[in-house]
Amino acid sequence: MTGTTPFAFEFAPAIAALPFVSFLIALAFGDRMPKGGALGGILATAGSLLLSLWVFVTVSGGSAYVHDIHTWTILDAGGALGDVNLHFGLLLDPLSAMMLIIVSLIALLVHVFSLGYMNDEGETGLPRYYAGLGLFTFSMLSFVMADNLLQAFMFFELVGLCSFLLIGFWFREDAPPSAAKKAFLVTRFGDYFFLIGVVGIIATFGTSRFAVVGDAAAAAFPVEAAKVLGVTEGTATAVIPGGMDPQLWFTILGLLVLGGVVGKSAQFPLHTWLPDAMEGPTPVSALIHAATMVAAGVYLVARMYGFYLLSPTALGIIALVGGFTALFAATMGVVKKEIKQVLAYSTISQYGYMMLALGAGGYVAATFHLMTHAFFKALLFLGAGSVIIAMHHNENMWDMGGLKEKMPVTYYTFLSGSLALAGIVPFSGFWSKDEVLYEAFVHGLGTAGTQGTLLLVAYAFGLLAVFFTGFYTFRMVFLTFHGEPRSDTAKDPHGVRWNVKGPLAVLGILAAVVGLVNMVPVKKLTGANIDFLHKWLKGPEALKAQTSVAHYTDGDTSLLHEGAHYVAGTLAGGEVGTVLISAAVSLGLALAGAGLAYRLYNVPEPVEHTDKLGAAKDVLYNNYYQDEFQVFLAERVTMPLAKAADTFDQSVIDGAVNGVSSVSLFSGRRVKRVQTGLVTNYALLLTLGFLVLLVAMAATGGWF
Amino acid sequence: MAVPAEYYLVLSAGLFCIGLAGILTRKNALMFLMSVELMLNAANINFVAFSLYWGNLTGQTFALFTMALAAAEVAIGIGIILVLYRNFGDVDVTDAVGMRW
Amino acid sequence: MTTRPELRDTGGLLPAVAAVGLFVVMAAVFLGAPIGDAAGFPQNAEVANESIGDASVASNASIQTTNNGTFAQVATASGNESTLLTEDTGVNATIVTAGGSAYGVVSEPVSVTATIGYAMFGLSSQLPDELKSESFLAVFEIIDLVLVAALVGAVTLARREDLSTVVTLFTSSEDAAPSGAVAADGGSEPDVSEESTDGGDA
Amino acid sequence: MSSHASLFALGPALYLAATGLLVLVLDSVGRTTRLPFALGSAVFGVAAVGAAAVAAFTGGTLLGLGVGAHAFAAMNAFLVAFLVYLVDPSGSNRLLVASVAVAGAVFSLGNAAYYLAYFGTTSDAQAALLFGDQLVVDQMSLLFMAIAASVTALVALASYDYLEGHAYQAEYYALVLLAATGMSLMAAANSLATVFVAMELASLPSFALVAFLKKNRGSVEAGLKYFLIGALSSSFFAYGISLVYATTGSLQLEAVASALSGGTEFVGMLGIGMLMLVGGFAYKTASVPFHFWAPEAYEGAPAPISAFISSASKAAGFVIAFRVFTVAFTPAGLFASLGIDWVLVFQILAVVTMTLGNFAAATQENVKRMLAYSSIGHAGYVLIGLASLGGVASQGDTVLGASMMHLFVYGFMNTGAFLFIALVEYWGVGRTFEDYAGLGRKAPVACAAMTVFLFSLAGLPVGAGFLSKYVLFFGAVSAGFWWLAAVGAINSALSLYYYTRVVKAMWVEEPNGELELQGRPTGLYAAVVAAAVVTVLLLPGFFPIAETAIEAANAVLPNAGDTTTAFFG
Repeated sequence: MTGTTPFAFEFAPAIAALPFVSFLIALAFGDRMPKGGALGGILATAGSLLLSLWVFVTVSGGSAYVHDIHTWTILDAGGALGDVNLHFGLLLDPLSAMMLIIVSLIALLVHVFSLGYMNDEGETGLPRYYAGLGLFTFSMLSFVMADNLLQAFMFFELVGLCSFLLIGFWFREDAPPSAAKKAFLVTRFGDYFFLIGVVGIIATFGTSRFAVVGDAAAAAFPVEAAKVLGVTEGTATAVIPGGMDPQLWFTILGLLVLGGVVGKSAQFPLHTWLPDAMEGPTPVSALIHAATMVAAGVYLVARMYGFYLLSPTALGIIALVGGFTALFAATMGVVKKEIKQVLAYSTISQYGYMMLALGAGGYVAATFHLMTHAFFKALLFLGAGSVIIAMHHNENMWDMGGLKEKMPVTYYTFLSGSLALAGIVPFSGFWSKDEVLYEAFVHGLGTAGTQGTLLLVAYAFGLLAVFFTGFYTFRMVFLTFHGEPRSDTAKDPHGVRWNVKGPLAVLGILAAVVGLVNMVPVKKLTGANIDFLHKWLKGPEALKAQTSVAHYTDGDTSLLHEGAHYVAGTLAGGEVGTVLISAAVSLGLALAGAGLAYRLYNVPEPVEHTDKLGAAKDVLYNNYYQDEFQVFLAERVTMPLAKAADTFDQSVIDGAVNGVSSVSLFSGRRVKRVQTGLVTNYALLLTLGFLVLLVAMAATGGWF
Repeated sequence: MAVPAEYYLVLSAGLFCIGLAGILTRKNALMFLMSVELMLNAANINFVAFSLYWGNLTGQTFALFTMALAAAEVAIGIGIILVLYRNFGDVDVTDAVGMRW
Repeated sequence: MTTRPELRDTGGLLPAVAAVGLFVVMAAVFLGAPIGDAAGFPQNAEVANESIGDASVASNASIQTTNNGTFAQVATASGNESTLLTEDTGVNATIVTAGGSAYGVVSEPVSVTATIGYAMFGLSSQLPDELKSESFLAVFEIIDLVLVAALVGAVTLARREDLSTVVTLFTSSEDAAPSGAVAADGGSEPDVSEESTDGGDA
Repeated sequence: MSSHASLFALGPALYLAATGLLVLVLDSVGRTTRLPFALGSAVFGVAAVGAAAVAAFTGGTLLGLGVGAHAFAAMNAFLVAFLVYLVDPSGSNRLLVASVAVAGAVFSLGNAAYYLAYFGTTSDAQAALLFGDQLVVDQMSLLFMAIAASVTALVALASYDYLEGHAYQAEYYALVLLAATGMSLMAAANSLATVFVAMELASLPSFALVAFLKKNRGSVEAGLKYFLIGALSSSFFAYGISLVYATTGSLQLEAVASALSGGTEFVGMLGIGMLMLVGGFAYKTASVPFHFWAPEAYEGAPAPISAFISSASKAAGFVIAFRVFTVAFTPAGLFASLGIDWVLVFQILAVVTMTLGNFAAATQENVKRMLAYSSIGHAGYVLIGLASLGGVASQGDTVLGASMMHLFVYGFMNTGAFLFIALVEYWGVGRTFEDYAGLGRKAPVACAAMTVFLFSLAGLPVGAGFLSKYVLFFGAVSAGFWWLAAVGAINSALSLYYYTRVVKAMWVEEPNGELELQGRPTGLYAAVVAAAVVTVLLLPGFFPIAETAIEAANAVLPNAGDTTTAFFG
């Protein structure tokens, strides 16, 4: 780092610390405070938001910040692996600065909304709730700022813990604790791989830093990996086990870390926890799905994107998993009855898009979609929360209808979010989703061989999912807000107050306009330099020398070609033509889906057309029997194996262990009998022991 | 004519083992102390004899200190034997067998 | 008071085996060691050594003692040349030749006792070259502390207290049944009430 | 100290000694009627010192210095005898005496830490050779002086409450401090002469301290056994020294090494001598077959004294073993080729010691005695440091350093565990595992501390015992002795069993009958909690200790490579 540290960065730790303080306060004094600790949380997240904005402004001034708070050296100098230093540090660059704003803003809005959803509804246990929110926000903000993988892992785990606590908030009921356990265990399953990956990366590179500090004084693993592969110049020290091909080893490491991502970001096949997680309070769902836990996985891939870019195989897998998840989840969303269930599957589907973008080399596209999705999905969840308040906590869409007139603020904001989600121009979702698909398309076209084919397949999945997205989104909108009320509560819904409408309004506007920060198609068509996000994430030149950000943002130049071997291709009409075709196809599909929904459900008395799907509906409704399959795996495969192992353990291992311990204790009892208590015997035994040693030594050493 | 050094060694070894035998067979704590003195003095014989053998005074000087140490050891020993006597009514080292195994 | 030599342990042979065995091993080793003649202590130590000329002058040289000291005097054609050997008088001085030169050498008897004293106090500058010793000043000081400790310890242990003072908190041996169980840490066997003051006798 | 060796380098030991004497003086001057006697004997003693000094510096032929020297020592002893005589057994000034003792130990610790920091930060720092090379102050000395001083401080702190209502308080602290002086000097001893007398200085007060509860049969029996085995062992040790002297004509360690550098004709004599030296070390460190005193002495002694001799005294025994065998009898390969394979001896002792200690501990019913046996087991672990020296030479510093690290950590965790026993004895709870049942609910803080100690002793990562044991076994493996590490690991697993029994009793089991704890002994609590805090803090703060220990090992090992070793693979 050169020069003096900008003032804002000195305060950066406070961004995470403030919610932590609110957590402590809510925990300790929450029951004695008005609103059960909500005000503290609101103040803290508002503070975090302000500081994040300050950091954002400072970063846009051209500085980045990598700072070690504490270093713990484990390997001695000159050791076989070089220095291994474990850090606690901060990394503030455009990516994290942007993410900080998203997280703190949504956390703030969720806190405010919770006043309406929790306090006004007379929930008990509010201090626990707000403490959980505070800790959750703290964990996510710390995760975002982590400058190395180990630290990221720790907060990743903490995020998981918080989700467990909050999903299971209503622990006295049956479903929430079970959902919380499921969320915890399924994501933990992925985290095992992640942990192995972290250890592997540290063992390989001696560091798990994301970014280089200063003049390469401390190495960063993506940079080192690039040097090892010869993608960038320089000598690197890395220990590859067993003389393995570095490329293969890095792919393995990347996929191990990806295990954690797949779990947290609810990608196939570890997505099953997420729909169940709807058992948590709705504001928590908004937080989890929009800004924290689920986003953490995608953010992690983006954070260490320089590393993934070195492995075409890993990228291909990411793209395929993402594309498949996008389609897969979208089809399931089509038949759900509960409003939050639809949103849950749409979340899975949308994160699939982000993964698709990352796999297709669209770093900016993925980040862009992460941002827009954060806003419109938070909006949709909060809107759903508002509806649920109105419906006295009945979530079944078939009991709703006609709410449009009763709650206009909710309706119009929800509509804004829905348009964004469906990807209708000019709402934010259109721009980001279009860019995702565009990246996949052009790289699929241009890249030769299996890689290209893989990307095109993933693109096809994603494209198809656009149609389903449009359909289920508007099916939800029409069923909820249009037509005639289908139940008594829908005729006379419960009112909501400012604390619900406020956040909705903010997010509604954001969902509509935030896409304008990165209108790439418009740029391509008109040549206007309006791809602000691209510029922002690329950062100024000075910054590239400081951090390894260069590795991400030079995506369409060096690393994307050298590492991932991606080449952009175009259709017949050149770049402009390709852009137009891509945008037109995706918009057309979205409109087609929405139109179908309009036809089927925007009627006074909608019926469950999904019944016409017959057996397919059952399959979809039961989530392709995913849960059943996993239960089957658990009961029929794992259990017998476990039982066999248990039998083996009980009889053979335990037998051996017990045998050893019995022998130990028995011989222990024997051994201690030597200690007769008679000091003369001690002297004798001592002398004899000495004599035996002496004679043995004399005999072997030839002393005579 | 000087006495060969190995004779001193055998003498000291004998003295050492006599002391050792005393420790191994005597039950009287005072006898125990005396036997320890014998063993320490066996070491002193070596020191003095090899002081002459090597022609330096290190051994002789150290032998003096060993004697002083022996005196200190006896002082503590007598103290412990006194409390032993007060507690067990005897100076028999084989009486104190309250702790074992 | 036990004075009998026998061991309570019935296996009476083992101690003998141990002691005699050790002696046999040690004696065998010692007698097999190739120990040569002792270097011995020097009788005299050289305190001065002055060259007085070629070896040829030795026949003409003699030791002279005046009030000013001891001299080696060489009678030459031009007269007597005197070389001061030492300012002391009444020392043991001789003329020796070695390596083609003649020397006047003064030596004095080495006192082993005095040298031990020097060694004890680490006065290595006082030690004669012929009879070296390691410095024992550190050992001396440590022994000093050892004696202090031994005295403190011995007096502490040996002293008898008046039973009316605080030490009544102790389990008194006079009160305890001679065959009573031993409470190792001052704790008690549960059934012996006198020994019920527990740990640390507090 | 880089160039000028001064007496100040011995500061840690001198502080302890001076405090020990000060405690005695303070205790007597408090009584006005006896003040004249005290002052008189002080003057008398000073005069004796002066006379001896005059004799020393005037050449001394007139006085006959052999006599003068004895007079000097005798006068000094006489002085103290007077002081001791004047001491009132009821000991009124408990707080003063205890505070002075703690302060002295803390000063000593600070001094040692200061010099350690000096060594750590000065690149050209040289070891200070004092008193004609008879004492040496280097990093290893200072590290072990720090161990001795910190254990002494904890023990003195805890003794304040433990000794409530006891006579001879001043003598108690003086003996503890003088023994600690002996241990510090053992750390600095650079000649078999100083090794021997320093060892006696550590031993003799310990004998008296173990028997300190004069009217408690257990304590007296423990003192007797400790003394008898100690006297026998020191005879072995003295005889061993005499044989080494017979072989080499020197006592000073470097001189012994240079005399042996070309081999020796007296292999058998040297072999017996070295084996007897091993015996002396084995006694001091409670290693097989000279360990027999240990279970009884630790069980019978007042619990703070058990802590003291099982931690500090053991560490001191190891430091002289390290010093003697790495400085005088080195390189190990030379002696193996001579036919005196001392590395093999230590390997045998290590395996037998850790196995016997842990196996015997596993079957104990008395917690204090269990800790006593576990302490023997730990001596076995530490012996790995010497037992692995014959292997890969460049790894020697890691494994020897690891032994020092373990002793350092052990100084806190084992002391803490025994001080917890002291606390329990103070409350009058019984001694068996059953008696500890339910203690966790009555005294959660102390029991939490005890849990930390026990798990750290077992090698679980709640305390630094985990890291030191890990480095030790890792070092043994990298030195080529994987089987030593394997035996150690098996024994550690076994040790977890009996340590867990205590934890289980404290936290899980229901108390049988009423469990009432009388009083909150501040000093004992402070000592236990302090030891626990340090044990835990050494886990993140382990690196400086490891670095110091490895540098210390590097300084005494001639063959250790320049490469400091990676001890985390």
